[in-house]
Amino acid sequence: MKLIEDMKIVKNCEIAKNIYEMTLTGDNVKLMNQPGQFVNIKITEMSQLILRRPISICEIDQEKKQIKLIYRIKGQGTEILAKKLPGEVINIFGPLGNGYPEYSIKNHETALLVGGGIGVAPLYELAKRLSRRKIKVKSVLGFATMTDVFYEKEFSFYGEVHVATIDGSYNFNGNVLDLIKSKNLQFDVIYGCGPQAMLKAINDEYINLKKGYLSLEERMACGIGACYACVCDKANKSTETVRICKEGPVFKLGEVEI
Amino acid sequence: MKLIEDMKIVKNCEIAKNIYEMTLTGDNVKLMNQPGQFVNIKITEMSQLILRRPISICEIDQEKKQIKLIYRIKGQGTEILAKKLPGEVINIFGPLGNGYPEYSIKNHETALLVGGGIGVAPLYELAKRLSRRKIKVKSVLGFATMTDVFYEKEFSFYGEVHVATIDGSYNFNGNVLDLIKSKNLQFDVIYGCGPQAMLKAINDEYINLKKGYLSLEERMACGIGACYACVCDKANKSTETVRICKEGPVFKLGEVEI
Amino acid sequence: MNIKVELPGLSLKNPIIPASGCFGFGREFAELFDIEKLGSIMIKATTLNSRKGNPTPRVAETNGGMLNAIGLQNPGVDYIISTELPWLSQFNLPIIANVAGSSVEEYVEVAKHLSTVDNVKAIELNISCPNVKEGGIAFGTDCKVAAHLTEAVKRVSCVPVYVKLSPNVTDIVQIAKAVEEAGADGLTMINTLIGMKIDLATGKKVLANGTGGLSGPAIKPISIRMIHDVYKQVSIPIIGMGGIQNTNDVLEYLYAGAQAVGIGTANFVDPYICPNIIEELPYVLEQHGFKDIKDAIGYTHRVKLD
Amino acid sequence: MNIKVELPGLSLKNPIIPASGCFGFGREFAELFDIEKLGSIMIKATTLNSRKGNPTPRVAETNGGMLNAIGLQNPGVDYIISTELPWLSQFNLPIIANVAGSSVEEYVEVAKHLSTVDNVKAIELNISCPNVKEGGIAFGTDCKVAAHLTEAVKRVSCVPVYVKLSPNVTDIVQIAKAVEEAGADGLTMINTLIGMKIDLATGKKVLANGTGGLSGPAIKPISIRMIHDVYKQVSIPIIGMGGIQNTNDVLEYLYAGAQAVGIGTANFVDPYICPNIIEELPYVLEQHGFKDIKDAIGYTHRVKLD
Ligand SMILES: Cc1cc2nc3c(=O)[nH]c(=O)nc-3n(C[C@H](O)[C@H](O)[C@H](O)COP(=O)(O)OP(=O)(O)OC[C@H]3O[C@@H](n4cnc5c(N)ncnc54)[C@H](O)[C@@H]3O)c2cc1C
Ligand SMILES: Cc1cc2nc3c(=O)[nH]c(=O)nc-3n(C[C@H](O)[C@H](O)[C@H](O)COP(=O)(O)OP(=O)(O)OC[C@H]3O[C@@H](n4cnc5c(N)ncnc54)[C@H](O)[C@@H]3O)c2cc1C
Ligand SMILES: Cc1cc2nc3c(=O)[nH]c(=O)nc-3n(C[C@H](O)[C@H](O)[C@H](O)COP(=O)(O)O)c2cc1C
Ligand SMILES: Cc1cc2nc3c(=O)[nH]c(=O)nc-3n(C[C@H](O)[C@H](O)[C@H](O)COP(=O)(O)O)c2cc1C
Ligand code: FES
Ligand code: FES
Repeated sequence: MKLIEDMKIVKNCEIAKNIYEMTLTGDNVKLMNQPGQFVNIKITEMSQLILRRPISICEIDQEKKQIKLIYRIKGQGTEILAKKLPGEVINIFGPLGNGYPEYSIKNHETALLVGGGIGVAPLYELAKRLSRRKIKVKSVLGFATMTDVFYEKEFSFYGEVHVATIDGSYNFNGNVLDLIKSKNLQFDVIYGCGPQAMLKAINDEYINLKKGYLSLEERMACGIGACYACVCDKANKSTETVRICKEGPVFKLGEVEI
Repeated sequence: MKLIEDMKIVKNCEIAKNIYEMTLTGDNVKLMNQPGQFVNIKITEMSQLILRRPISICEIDQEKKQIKLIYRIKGQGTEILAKKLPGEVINIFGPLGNGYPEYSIKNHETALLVGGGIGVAPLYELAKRLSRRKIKVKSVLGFATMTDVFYEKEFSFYGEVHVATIDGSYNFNGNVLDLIKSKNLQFDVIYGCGPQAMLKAINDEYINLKKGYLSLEERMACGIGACYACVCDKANKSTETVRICKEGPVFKLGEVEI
Repeated sequence: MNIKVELPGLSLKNPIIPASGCFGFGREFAELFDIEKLGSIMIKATTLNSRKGNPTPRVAETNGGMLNAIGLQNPGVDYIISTELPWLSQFNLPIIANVAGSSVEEYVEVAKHLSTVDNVKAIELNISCPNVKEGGIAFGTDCKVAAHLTEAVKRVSCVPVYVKLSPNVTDIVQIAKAVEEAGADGLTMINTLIGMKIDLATGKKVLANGTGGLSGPAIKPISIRMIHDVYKQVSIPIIGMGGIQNTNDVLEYLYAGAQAVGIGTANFVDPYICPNIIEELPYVLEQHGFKDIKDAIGYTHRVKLD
Repeated sequence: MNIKVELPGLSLKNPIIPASGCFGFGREFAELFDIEKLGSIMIKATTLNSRKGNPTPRVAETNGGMLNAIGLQNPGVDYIISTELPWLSQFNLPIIANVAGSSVEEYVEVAKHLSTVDNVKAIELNISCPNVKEGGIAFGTDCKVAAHLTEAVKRVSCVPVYVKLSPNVTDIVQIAKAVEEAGADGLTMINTLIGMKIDLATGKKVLANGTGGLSGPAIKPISIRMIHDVYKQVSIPIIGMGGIQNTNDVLEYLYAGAQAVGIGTANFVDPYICPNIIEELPYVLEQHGFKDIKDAIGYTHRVKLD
């Protein structure tokens, strides 16, 4: 079975300002069974956009043979993606990488899911799976401003949700770390995805205190570990690197240099 | 008024094997008023097809604000064109060049229109206009084989039509010149468009005998005379050239080196 | 927003200049829009005598670009001085005259005459045309030859001399420095890269000339790199070109160090591209936080890395 | 249809070879398809000691291509000999080992060791990497330096040596002739062209390294031209690469004179591109009237012009 498929778009709509949710269906969904993995998308045949675009898998529905992606319009690629219509197909390569290890948390423990901006997306399938195991899930979703907020309700199906906005236009005023501290949220394992500064702050804060997993980003070409575009240093070992697309995108807290 | 417009596709369908007829509508139709001119089409935004494609105007309908183009699938550009659907728009630059001078023939004279393959297309508007002036129009349409034949009926509205196929699979067996001679067709002015070999044969045959006009082709870039891609030599003057896109594509018999 | 640019010999109302060979002598585009809007025009390469150029086909399409092998077809310097330049003088437009030749003497002769024409405000020495057998690129790939030619032309020219560099070299910075030292007032870069396309149906080269010059967006990263590197090492101004398709591309060239830009191939894709960019440029500069185009020129060399 | 190709040291079941640096050591693609189908693999550049490569970002997209500045990251020759090559030896696959270095001694040392490994059937001397400060491209832009290095490596290598040429030169034919004379058994061409991209939002260069190597369809016409010209002037075989995206592109390279081809960037676009091309090639050759791949190699040089 090829890891590449023309998947059919079921739905593609704006769920917050410049944030889109796309539902795809195809046979390869059955290969997708881990929260936090990503797919590498050939968005168009136009040769001005030759590289694939990596996008995290947000939700997996084996019964419907569907996955959901959430993406923010950033440049030309995501702009074209946003204009695609249900019924069209797009070429999807994946699942790729290693996601959040589901059994990294014991049944009685509490998980803290911390998403920043578009980084909220890959945590959703994780929330679902953890809560299916009756693990207590707390979610902290951080956004720049009110119009960016998405998936607050969706996460609330699986546990308590806290939303922070940098400009204070919605709920808590500040960043996710401010919120965690100010609300004194208790947890055993932390799972993060978002901007590098946020991941770095989480890493620095909890490296010696908690177990945790962070999902990283880097510009990619192959998406499978062959080109070495997307490396980052292993922590404390300035000569060894990992490939975010292959060994990651999810790494243990303290595992890599952020 | 800009000479460039996103024109809307009204119809686009196959009329013979790999031959398509496309009907377009737009305001710029009112600028199009000469048989034998062409438009330069930006077929797609894909940067692998950066140049426009020159296609002759086949028919002009001022009332409906429509033009018709007929094109053969040749490479990637025309292949993409063939897949366009009614309702889509394409970027059309034109009308460009100088077509067949309508008043190059007197009212009582007989016109012989000679089209080879896709070269039949630009002669159609000419046939219409000449016959509107009650000029006697004879058309000779040459094709490689039966499945290539198109517009026989359409031309017959405006006068007698003769069809030749190289392989003899339909009507006359041979090329257009064979047909003209074999049927001893009489005429005063000859109008040709088609493969270079056909144009050369017509030119050589009638240069000293008849008045006539031939439409030429060459690879183009600008389509307006600025880049000098599409030159051809003036007859008997090896130092002077004309630009097919600007001074042509239609030239007098004997005017240029074919 | 100020988008005026002052360059040796050239007071440009804006930095947008159709590139040589892609705009003829302006006549065809003048039928489409008011060419007086342009910063300048780099007219078609001029040689001493008229030239017929290469056989056709002269152009071929490639991925993200095109090949051309026009071969310097032009009506010769006398005709251009008697007919084309006077026609252009009806517009308030400084003209940059592109000069080509197959010997130093020819370059000198052509430049001398052209530079005396009123509306010719600068000479662009085309030492980089890849499409003629003798001359052209041969002058642009050797430091000494390029410097010698520049000097010779500088001696006779009544207007500033810009040297158009070839990208088909191992070290463009060395050539740039050599012509700067030889007295060049500015650089224009880049000319096309030598390329070839083969027709798979016949096995023949698509261009009658065999090879042609590659232009268009495909070459932009090469040009940006070269301009960036040359900017760091020379102090004469650079007019940048290669693959500009839109206003953002212009900004990238300014950032890399170009003071003005040439637009070539894009004129064939959208004949209204130059006036469109001229209209958009102030807004795009403003969007990026600039108050004057000067602040964008060479910006990449000044921006702090974090 | 025969698509087998015999080259010095290499009996290829087909002419399709993933290009160096674009296929790692084959492990990742082996998870996707049976890599034994390939003609060969050009493994990632190997240096004496392990190298960390450049800071990220290391890749950027351009029109019709991409820039990379990986910077020769690799685990060093010992690890490659002890781990990667033995792993590859499970496949019936001749390996082409890409060798890099920052001194003649380093190249020699690495080549010597690699060439003794059983499944290494040829050395590819990478004298054209634009992404490292010392060495790399410096060896590929000067005839004497390139020839000297080739000679030195030839003296120690137990297998044929192919020299990978840089397109960033004024006259690639001269370099090709120089390394041929120095004993090279074959050429691989081309490596990437040096390019740059600037991020308009920040004004900074997108690549942390500043410049990077341009690959992909954008460069194909340049590569075709260079291979065509070199083919005419040298008699050692050429493995061609640069922008191949499909089977037609392979045919164009064969026509220009390449005996086999490298596929680089296209592996990132479609990870199954190599096996797909291998499957299609016999049909495409047949369509074009060939009975044996040999008849297509250099076809453009033999076809009659009319
Ligand atoms: C493992 C991984 C998972 C991701 N998941 C998501 C997601 O779920 N939703 C989402 O909106 N975005 C996600 N991103 C970021 C997303 O890949 C980029 O926003 C997207 O590629 C931008 O493409 P563009 O053409 O719109 O932007 P452009 O800026 O035009 O892209 C130009 C080039 O830069 C690359 N690029 C630009 N920004 C990034 C970035 N932040 N990370 C990596 N490459 C980049 C593009 O892939 C492309 O090659 C993820 C990135 C990675 C590495
Ligand atoms: C003035 C003029 C009028 C034309 N009118 C018609 C018409 O009415 N109907 C029709 O089917 N065709 C017409 N053609 C030919 C048509 O332009 C080409 O068939 C078409 O451009 C092929 O594009 P492609 O992408 O399908 O083929 P490709 O071969 O992939 O094109 C590659 C490049 O070659 C150029 N090219 C290829 N063939 C020709 C050709 N014969 N003439 C000029 N350029 C070519 C293309 O424009 C393009 O730049 C005309 C050509 C000219 C010059
Ligand atoms: C059809 C064509 C003709 C050209 N003729 C000339 C010329 O006469 N003199 C010259 O210096 N450059 C000539 N060039 C090069 C352009 O001026 C320009 O340097 C090059 O095309 C890169 O810019 P672009 O990518 O915007 O086209 C020509 C380019 C093209 C495409
Ligand atoms: C990400 C990347 C890494 C590369 N690494 C190497 C390398 O290690 N050694 C080498 O000789 N060439 C290297 N190259 C160059 C390719 O082998 C090839 O010559 C070039 O990319 C042109 O082919 P393409 O257009 O098919 O990619 C690399 C290219 C890319 C894109
Ligand atoms: S993207 Fe190629 S190694 Fe990660
Ligand atoms: S296509 Fe440019 S002059 Fe005719």
